[in-house]
This record gives sequence, structure tokens and C-alpha cells, in this order.
Amino acid sequence: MAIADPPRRLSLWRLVWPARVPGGFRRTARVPWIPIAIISVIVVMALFAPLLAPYSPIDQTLRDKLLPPAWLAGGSDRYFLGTDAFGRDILSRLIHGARISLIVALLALTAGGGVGLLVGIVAGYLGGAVDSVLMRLVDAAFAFPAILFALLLAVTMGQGLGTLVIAISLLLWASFARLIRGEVLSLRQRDFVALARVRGCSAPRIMLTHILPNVFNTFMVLVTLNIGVVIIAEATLSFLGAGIPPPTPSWGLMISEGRGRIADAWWVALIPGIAITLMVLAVNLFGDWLRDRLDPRLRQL
Amino acid sequence: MFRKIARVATLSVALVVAVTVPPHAQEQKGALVFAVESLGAQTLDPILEGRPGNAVYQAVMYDSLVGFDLEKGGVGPGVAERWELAPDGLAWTFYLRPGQTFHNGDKLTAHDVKFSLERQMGPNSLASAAASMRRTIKSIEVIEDLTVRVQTTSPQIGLPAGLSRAVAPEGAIMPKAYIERVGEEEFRKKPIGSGPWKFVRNVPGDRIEFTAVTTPHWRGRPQFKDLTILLVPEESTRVAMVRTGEAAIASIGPETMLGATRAGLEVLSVPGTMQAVFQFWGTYKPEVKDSPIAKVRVRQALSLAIDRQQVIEHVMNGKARRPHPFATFAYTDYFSADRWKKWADEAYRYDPVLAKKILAEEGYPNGFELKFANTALPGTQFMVNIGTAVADMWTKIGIKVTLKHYEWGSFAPLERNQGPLIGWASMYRTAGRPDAPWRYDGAFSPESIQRLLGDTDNCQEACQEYVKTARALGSELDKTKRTALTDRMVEVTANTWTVVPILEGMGYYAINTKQVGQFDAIAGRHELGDVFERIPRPEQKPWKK
Amino acid sequence: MSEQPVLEVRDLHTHFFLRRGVVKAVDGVSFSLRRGEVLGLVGESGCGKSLTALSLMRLLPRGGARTVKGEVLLDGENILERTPAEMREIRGRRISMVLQDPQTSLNPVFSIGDQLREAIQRRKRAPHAEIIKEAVAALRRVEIAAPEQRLDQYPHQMSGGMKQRVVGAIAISGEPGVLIADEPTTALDVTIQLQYLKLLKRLQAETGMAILFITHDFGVVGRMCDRVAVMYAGRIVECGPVRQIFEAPQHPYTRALIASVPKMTGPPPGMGGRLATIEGQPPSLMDLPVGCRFAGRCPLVEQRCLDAYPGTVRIGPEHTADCWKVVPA
Amino acid sequence: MKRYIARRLMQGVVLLCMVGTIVFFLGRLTGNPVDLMMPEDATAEDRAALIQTLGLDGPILDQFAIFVGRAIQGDLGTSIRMRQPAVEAFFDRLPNTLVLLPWAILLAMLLGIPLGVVAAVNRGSFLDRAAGTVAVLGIAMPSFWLGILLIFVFSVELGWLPSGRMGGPAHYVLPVITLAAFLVAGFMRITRSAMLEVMESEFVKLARIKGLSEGVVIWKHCLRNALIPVLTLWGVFIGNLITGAIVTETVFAWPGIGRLTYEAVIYRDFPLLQAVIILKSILILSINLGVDILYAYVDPRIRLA
Repeated sequence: MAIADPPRRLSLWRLVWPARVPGGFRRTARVPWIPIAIISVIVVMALFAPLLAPYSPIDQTLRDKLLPPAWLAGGSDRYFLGTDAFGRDILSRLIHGARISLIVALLALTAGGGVGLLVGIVAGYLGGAVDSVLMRLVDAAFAFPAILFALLLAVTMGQGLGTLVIAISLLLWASFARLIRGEVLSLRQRDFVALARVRGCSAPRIMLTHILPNVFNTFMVLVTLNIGVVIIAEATLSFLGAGIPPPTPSWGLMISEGRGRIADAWWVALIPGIAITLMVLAVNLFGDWLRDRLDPRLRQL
Repeated sequence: MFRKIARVATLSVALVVAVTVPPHAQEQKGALVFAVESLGAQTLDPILEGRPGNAVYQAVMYDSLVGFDLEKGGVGPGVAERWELAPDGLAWTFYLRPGQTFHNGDKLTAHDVKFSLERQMGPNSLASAAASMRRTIKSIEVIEDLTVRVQTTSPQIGLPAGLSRAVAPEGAIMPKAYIERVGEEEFRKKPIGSGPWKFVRNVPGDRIEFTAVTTPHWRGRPQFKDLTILLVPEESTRVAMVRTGEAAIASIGPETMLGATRAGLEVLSVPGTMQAVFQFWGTYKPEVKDSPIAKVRVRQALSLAIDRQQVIEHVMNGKARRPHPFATFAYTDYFSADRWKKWADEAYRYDPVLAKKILAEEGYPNGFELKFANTALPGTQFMVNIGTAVADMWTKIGIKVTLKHYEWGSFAPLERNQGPLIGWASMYRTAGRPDAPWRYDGAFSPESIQRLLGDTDNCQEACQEYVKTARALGSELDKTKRTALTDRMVEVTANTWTVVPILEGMGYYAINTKQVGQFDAIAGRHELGDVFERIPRPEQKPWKK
Repeated sequence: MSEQPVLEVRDLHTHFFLRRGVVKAVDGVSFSLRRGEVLGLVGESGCGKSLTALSLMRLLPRGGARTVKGEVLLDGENILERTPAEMREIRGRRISMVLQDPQTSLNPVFSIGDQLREAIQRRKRAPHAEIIKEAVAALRRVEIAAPEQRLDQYPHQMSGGMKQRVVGAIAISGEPGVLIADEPTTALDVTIQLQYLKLLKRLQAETGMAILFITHDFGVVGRMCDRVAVMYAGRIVECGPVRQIFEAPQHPYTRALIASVPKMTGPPPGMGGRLATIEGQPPSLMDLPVGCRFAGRCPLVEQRCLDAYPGTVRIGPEHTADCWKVVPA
Repeated sequence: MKRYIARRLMQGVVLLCMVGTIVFFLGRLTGNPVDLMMPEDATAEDRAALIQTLGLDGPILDQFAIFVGRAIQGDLGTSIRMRQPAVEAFFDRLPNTLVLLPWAILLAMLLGIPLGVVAAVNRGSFLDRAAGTVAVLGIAMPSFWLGILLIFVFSVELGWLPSGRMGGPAHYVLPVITLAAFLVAGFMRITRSAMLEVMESEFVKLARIKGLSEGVVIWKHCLRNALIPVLTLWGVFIGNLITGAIVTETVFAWPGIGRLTYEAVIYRDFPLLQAVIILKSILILSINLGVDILYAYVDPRIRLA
């Protein structure tokens, strides 16, 4: 067919609001409004946590412990989503937990994704021995059970945000590196890169000005799809006792603390569980759509 | 006196059995499945296993030289029915219960006892007390078939307790002839002991199976035919298994207790299994001199700020008690328990107003910053919860608490000479055991690991007083004087407020009443290894509703 | 013209509906194909030839292509109105197709025997041995040596020419009345091209099927076709017997196309002979002009060319052209 | 092919050396197992004695040298906690994990691949989004959470299935579902995108030209080709599964290597930890190699090259 795909430009506006098509047919899936709404709510919660939360997330009122959500028998109007075993307001913890989740995701993806991006570009562009060495490192990272590594690190350095971020970054970088490298390998063959080389641009300059902007879409898709991975990893490490230490309200920790009470106080674990599930579902569906929009060739995700 | 207790105990057990059990129920049947959080090393060689593992599943098949006081929870008769100290304090003589046999039919004699103790002290032993046994035990002699004498290098008042399962696993009696005949390897594969349960199978990472002996046993003849101890690390799964009947009994924590009760399970609590405390690290050190926590009254104020009743009710779901002073329980030996109970109730009360007043008087009207380390042994998640609750209570009197979480294995003071935690408060836990001096020595002696009162370079007044008392206690043979010295030791340390108890905890078990009948655990013993043989079938003794 | 054409296409419109707009790739194509005839469909790439072919097969690419108007009469029956299931019965047995690229036309994970068998089994149910025999015969018919051994081979083990023969064998195994050949030789070496064309010709003679031969190469048209239709920007601009078109092309575009073909007799390109090229670009199919679509590039353009599309003008008994300048017969 | 395998084996050996070194030094940083083996009130003397018995007192480089020397002879040390050769402990538990994995992969494929095909065939429609949502649900729930919920619903409330332990077929259901859940999305996505690619290809057109039914075209011609990229990711998936088993086996009291790993970390059992990680890496590497060979078998272009 002679109809070429439109040049790939990243227009955020068009992403969210695609042009109406005569004939009513759309080439890709509809804009995922529900996931976008969920993500927006969570982002707003994270940004304005102190303003939105009715209580402090760590203040205990032991007398009010394990109150069910307001709409259930025995629930109190003061605690809309009920309280946990320390009498802390679950709604407030949930709101502040969104902040923790997003901070962890942001830091881990910046660190892990950034390293992956760098390694991928360098390995893919320079090739040769550099590529071999870096890719063997990536292989090693894949052969090494990642969660275990995170566990080891958490017990080595003590629990905390820093450890968690490092651990999760270590879990992420290899897959970023591998996929970005693949992308760079095909970019390297393209004319504009050859042209730049002919013009005498230095390798770092080509990587920065020609390669980087062109793998950015891929990178963004990877970042989106990996937000879920980070959130689940955080929760899993909390379960294994190597996550963010209490009393900081992380969703994973909230589930972990409440999991023994499913029989009698299900809301303690179920509510953050639903929050995680919704969030991960939303970012994944959004990421799937973004990938379809930006980079349909990305498949190994 | 011990003999009397033993006789009474045996008689009463026999009586209970005779009264409640119709004759046909004498037959052993059914399987008792016990789900537990950890199987430790999961080895049945006593020299390779630490105390909790030994008490959970080795106790099932091995008897210990010294046993339990089933009523009170302290030390009582075991393989030895009585023991006595030589007048000079340098030897203990143990008189063994006659008629005991190993599972292969061999008679249990003084030779086995000597062999077992020497094996525990041997170079391959991982027993935690192996080193101190090597240091304190001079020789072990077989006097006659059922009499064995242990010579010590210095008076060892605590020796019988140390050879009791109430304290340590080092008293487990192994079959000399059998091990010498088949070798260690084979023994580890097919271990035999003299307990009321015989070894059947050990599946690493999953379970250990036993079957009941068919002959009468002094610990009691099992009512069930088989016993399986299952490893189920996840607590919610353990409870689920009890609910579905896949397990009859499961160890649980206070978090799950409420749910288990609401789900119709019986919850058994064993009092006095441990004490939760907070303690201050290195308060004697020159570099901590200007820190608020270097002041005794500030430390006391922090104690006053803790609403222990709230913690007991809400964190421990009511299944805990107000504590005695540090590392003491109602069953502690040579100790005026009642007096100290009264004292503790007063001293460990909740008085935030007074706490604030003291802080103001000491120059901290607006509180101060306190670093607080929260830590818990694997399987004691509630310790973290207690620490979290305590931190919140301190916050409420104006102290800015920085709560830092430590995983037990990397908990610094044990590891790196206290360094990183100097000037910190931390959570800690002490197991329930009847010999207070042992535990005090580990915490307060200037040579100890924790050395909470002072090290060898900085041993001030309270520290010196402690050292003096502890030394006197070590060689005191008279029981009355011993009690006085213990009380003195407790007094000296309690008044420093460097270690402050929060509550006396319990062991908890969720029980499916359709699978087992009513039973009691041994006070102070979290583990059920010495209890299974006394657990009736449900039709023999149903739980009271 | 008493005989009914085996395939008649009337005013076919196939459009792409994209986010950016509608691409009118096939925009009013009409032609007919008689029994036993080879009709060439010629045009530059992108003019809508292949999409016309796919519209006939009703195998439009996913992603927004739709036939919006027109009729495709196969033996007088409008197959655009058939259900998908009925259409499947028609494909392969009454109308079939050979694709452009032999490298990708065969499924790499099945042996060619498998792929051939599937086609044969559509036609008849028979014991395995018989089907095999027939598959061997089919391969032999397309002049593949040692067909028995070939059956177990996989596409990647064969050359391009050989693969295209297999594709041909598959395409005609249902004994269709109409075969669409969509640039079947473009991807082949020149020598192999000739062999393949000869083969097609021979098969056509043997079976009497009609071929719609799509190409951008006027040279091939001369060799293969009885009649030719020239397509430009979604429309057929001239149609007639090969000889007439070659000798007296009427439409300026046809003229330009023919002029651009290197003459076998003349000097080779670049050696003195001038190869005519067509200046400019075809119009965007998304934004077609009101008037003649070739107007922008036509040397003879006039105002009326820009104002309205010229009707189809009959020049001879079988010769038509869409141009204001031609004189009706 | 032989040379390819040889090269892959060499790479594997290098990888193992790297993994082994990292594990050794990381393990030594994680604190001292002695504290976990001793009672809280043990004396300094008892600790020192135990440290010596366990050989943890030498300089770290000496310890490393000893470790390397023994590792070459296939001796990865003796588990401190279990007093059993670490390699033996690993292989004791390995079968228990291995009986779980194929079912999990099978289930994930049985769910993920059809979902991917349905999504690709109905690209952009409601069905596509529905399939995507169903698949992603599996990775949207932390597996410990899913496991506990499953136990609560199917075991405790409904009483249909056992809640834990190894046992008869019924015991497999919940752990397999939990393990499979987080693979479904992966299988679905790859299948979908591979299908989308394949469905555009010429040979699919030819299959349609032959007049094959849509079912045969999609499920035979397209899927068989789309399975190749699916297979290449098997190795990665199995790696994920082996890691995922840590959580699943802990929740379901399954005596496999996942839980062995977790216990090794929690109890600072250095030799066991080293052995487990090294052996797991070997396992993952050999599965990857196996998958590549299998891949060659499915794709005749490679098999016969």
C-alpha cells in the first residue's frame, strides 16, 4: 500500500485528543479515559496529600482501631474508609500512600530507566566490545533473580526508601537496556545517523542529538508500562519484609500489615489492595495504548 | 521435694486420664497436625539445632535431662527425677528416673547422659552454650547406672536450669550405643530418642512426621497415633489451614488472633513467653553525656508516657500482661515475684502529665529528638507494632521520634559493638526463662554484648553495683540469700531505667476444636514440643464453649 | 460482445479511512475481463492497482480500507454482496491471486507440501496419497523439478523464482476462472522473470482462465496482455487492446508512460537515447482535484481540464480514454 | 548449531562467575548469621565460638578463595542452618518447584495466547480492550495478595480446595493460578503484537486467497508464526516464575526452592544463599538455552540452517 504511516511525532495533545475521523473508524484503540481518570486521581492525591487527607497518616488512635468503613454497620463518619489496627485513618494512609508509590516509581524509573537508557544507547551505538561487555552484564542481570537481589540489598543496607529505590532500579535497568539497544541498532543503520557521522559529529553528540530523541518514544512507553512493575515490586518487598519500613504508609505495607485480618477486618488489606490493582491496571492499559500509538513495534513487554 | 512434685504431677495426669477417658478411647488414633512458622534447621540432631527448633520438634522425640514444672512453668523433673548440689558447690549429681528406654529398646542410663552432654560440648556442636559448657564443666562421671555427676570449675547454680528445655536444648538425651554403632550420619537420617513420639520422616522444607510410642511414658502417653509438624511460613495461610481442618493447631501472632476467634477457632494463649522492652544504648558513654537520654529521669519519663494498657488491649488484643521488671516472670527462680509485681504496677504506670513535668524540669519542655530503632525477630511482627505504638505515644508528649526499622539480622548492636546505635532507644525482646541472672549478665555485664550499664572503661556507680551483686550471686548457694541478691540485682538495674519493660507477652495458638480437645500449654514455653503427648482427642475432652 | 465477461468491475470505490482523512485509493474503476483473456492493469506505484486487486478478492488490508461503492460481477454475480463465508468458497476456486513478493508469500513454518495440500483439499476430499499425488502434479505443472522432494521442503530452502512458482501452483490449484497476478515478477531476477511469464502464459493457454495482470512495466504488458488498462490516481484513464494503445496512445499519461519505456531497439538508457520522464507528482489521494487528475503534470493542460473531470470517451470499439482532448470515435 | 551451543555455554560460565562473585560479597555484607542462630541472651564467648566453628572469622578474601576453590569442585558449602550440603538441599527441593512450573506456564499460555489472538483479531475494539484488561489484572495484583485472597475465597469460605502444602492434584490449583497470573499478561501482549504483525503478512493473504476459513488462517497460519516470539520469551518467563515462586511458595507452604531461597536470606545462611543463587542462575541459563534449541525446532528457518 502506498499509504505511508504519518511521520512519528510526539504530540501530547494529539495523543489525548485524536482528530475525529470521518466514517467513524479509528485506527487504534480509543483513548483510555477510565485509566487516565484513575491515574489523574492518584496523581492529584499524591500531589496534594497533606491537603486532602483528613488526618495524619501515622497518627494512632488505638481506641478507634479496626473500625469498618463509614457505610458499614459499626463504621464511623470520622473515618470514611475505616481504620487499621492502630486506629489510623485508612483514607489518609491511602492518600499519602499514593505519594509514596509515585515517589518510589519516579525515583526508581529515573534511576533504573535512566541507566538502562544510557547503557542501551551506548551499547547499541558503539557496538563491538563495549556492546558485548554491556550486554553480558545485562544477561547476568537477567539470570540473577531480581527480587532476591532486592531482598539481599534490603537486608544489607537496612530497610528504607533509598534501599528500595536502588533495589527496584537494579531490577529495571536490564530490560530497559536490552530494548533500547535493539531500537538503537536499527536507528544506527538509518541515513540521518550516517549523515551526521559523515558530517563529523562526535559519537557522544550523535547519541545525544540524534539517537536519544528517537528512542524517547520507546523509553516513554517502557516507563509507563514499568510503573506497574515498580508498584508491585514495592508491595512484594513489603510482604517479604524488605520494603518501606512502618509506619510510613505505603500501599504494599498496608496490604502486608492487614493480610492476616482478611477474615475479620477485610478493609485494612482489601482497600489498599484494590488501590494497587486499579493503579497498576490503569498504568498498564494506558501504557498498552501509548505503545500502540507511539511504537507498535515494541512487543517484548 | 522435686520427687514429690513429679509424683503429684504423674498422679494427677493419670487421674485426669482415668476420669475423662472411657476405656475404649485408650487406643491411639488419628493424626495431630501442627502448623508452625519455622522449623529452624529442621534437623533432628540436637547438637545442630538452637533452642526454638529444639523445643518445637526435637522435644517431641527427645527427653531432656531436666524437665518442666508443668504448673508454674519453671524447671521440673525430666530424665533426672531429682538432682543435688555438692556442699562445695562444685558438682551436681543427677538421679535418673528408672525404666526409661530409647525407641529401639535400649535402656536409657547414665552413660547416655554423659555421652549426650559431652556431645553437646564437642567441637562439632552448634549448641549456643557449647562454649560456656566447655569452660564451666570440668568432667562428667557415671557414678552408677542411673546416677551421673557433673563436676564444674566454679559453682554453677544455674546448671540444672541450663540443662532443662525450659532454658536451653543442651539437656536432650541421645542414645550412646546407637550413635556409636551406626555413626552420626545414619543417626541424623534415622534418629531415635526416648520421648513419647518416634521419628518417622523428615521432609526438608515441608514437615516432620512422628508416631506415638505405644507403651506408657512418664511425659504422658499420646492420644493421637500420628503427629505431623508442618512448616507454613505465612501466617494467614496457617490460620486458613486450621479453619479448613488441614491443620489442628497453628502458631499465630496477636494480629491474627481476633480473626481466628471470630472465625470460630479456639485461641490458646501461653502466658509469660516473652517480655517486650525498650532499652537505651550506651547511655554511659562520654559522647552521649549531653544527650537527654543520658538522664535517668528522662528515661523514666519516657516509660511513664507509655500507656501499656492501650498497647496490651489494642496491639496485643488483650492477650498480654503488665510486666514484671526486666527479664523476670512469675516463675523466675529465687525471686520475690509478688513484691516486684506490685512494684512494677506502680513504676510502669501511665502518667503523661508527670512525664511532661519531668521533661520540663530536666530542661526539655518542648521535648527533644529521639532516635528509635524498631526491630523484630523473624516471626514476631507484633514487636514492630508495639514499637510503632510506643513511638506514637512518645510523639504525643512532644518528643520528635525518628523511627528506624531494622531487620533483625542486621540489627547493629549485636553486630558492631553497639557503634551505630549509641544514644538510641530500641525495641528488644527477651524470652521467657526462669533464670534471671543469666539474662542479666548478657544485658548488663561490662563484658557482655549489650553492656547497657557500662563497659569495662566506663563502669560507673550503678554498673559497679551490678557487677558486685552479680558476682556475689554467682557463688551464693543459700536460697534465701540468693533470692535477696537477685532482688538486689533487679532493683539496681530497674532504677537505672536503661531497660524498661513494656509488657509480658504470650504465645498464641489457633485451634480447630473439631480436631483436638482441650489442653493447656506449659507456662512460659511458647513451643509445644513438650505438650503434644498431653493433647486429647476432641471426643475425650471437648473445649468448653 | 455477446459473451458475458467472466469478471466485470463497475464504478469501484475503495477508500482508506484514516484519522487524517479519507484516502481515495480506488475511486471509480470500471473494466471487464473476458474468458481466456489477459488484461494488463498498468500504472505507477501508488495509483491503486493493488488495492483494486484486493478489492476484487475482498481482502482489503486491516486498518480502515473499505469498498464503499461499486459492483464486482464474477460470472454476472456481484461478489461484493456475498457473505464472508460465501466469499471464502469463491476465493481460490473461482478467483485467485498471485502476490508480489515470493519471499513473504509462503508461510515460513509450514512445508510447501502442507501449504499446497491445504489448497487442494479445499477442492476435494481424498485420501492422503491421492492428495500428495495431486500436489506433485501441481508442482510439475509449474515446472518444478523433482517435485516429490520439494514437498517436504520449507520456503527458505527454495529460490525466489521457485517460490513464486509454488505460489502460482497454489493459486491455480483450485482451477479458478480468474487469476489476478499482482506484479508477480517484480521481485524476481530478469531471466527468471521471463521464464515465469512464459509459464503463466502457458498455464493460461492450458486452463483457459482469464488473467488480470497488474504491473508497472509496459514492456511486460506488451509481452503478456491482450488488452491493457492504464490507471492513474485511483482511476482507469485509458483502456484498450495492447496494440492500439502502444501504437496510438490517447491519454497524455499513457503517452508519457509508453515514452518512458526503454525501447528494445533503441540505444540503452544513458547511452544517448533519451528516456522520457514525467515531471511532477501524482495528486494526493486524500485531496483530489475536481478536474482531471493528471492536469497538474499534463503538458497539454487547459482550463477545462482543471474545472471538471472528463468523461470516459469511447475512441474505438474497445478503446476508451478519460481526456478532454481525445476525439470520440 | 553445535558452535552456537558451545558459545552459549561459554557465556553461561562467565555469567556464573560474575553471579557467584557478586553473591559472595553481597552475602558477606548482610550481617552475621550467628545472631540469628543464638538465643538473644547468648554470651560474647558463645558467639565467638560459634563464629569460629562456622569459619566466619577469617579475612574475607581468604574466605572467598576457599569458596572459589570448593565451588570448582562442585562443593558450594554446607548450609549453616541445616547442616546439609547446600547443593543437596537445593536439589532436595528443586523437584517440588519443577512440578509446579510447567503447569503454571501451561495455564498462562492457555489463557494468555487465546486472549492475545482474540485481542489482535479484534484490534481496537471492545474485545481487544477487554482481553487486555483481563490479562493485565494478573500483574495488577501482587501475587502474595492474590494468593491470600484465593485461599480465603476457595479454601476457607467455599471449602473447595486445600489452602497449602504439597499434595494431590487439588493442592496444585491455587499455587498454579497464583504463579500463572502474572505471566498471562506477558503471553497475551506478545501474542497480540506478534499476531498483529503476522496478520499483515503476505502469506496470510495467500492463505486467504486459497479460500481457507478464517479459523484456519488465524489459529493455524498466524498463530504458528506468532508463537515464535512467544517462545523466545519463555526463558525470561521461566526466570520470572522461579523468582515468583519465592512469594508463592511462601504463601502456599510449598517446599520448593523459592521458599528455600527466602529462608536462606532471612536466616543469613551464606553458603545456602550462594548455592541457591548460583544454582538458580544455572537453571535459568540452561532453560534459556533449552528454549533457544526448542525455538530452532519450531522455526524451520533456523532448524535447517
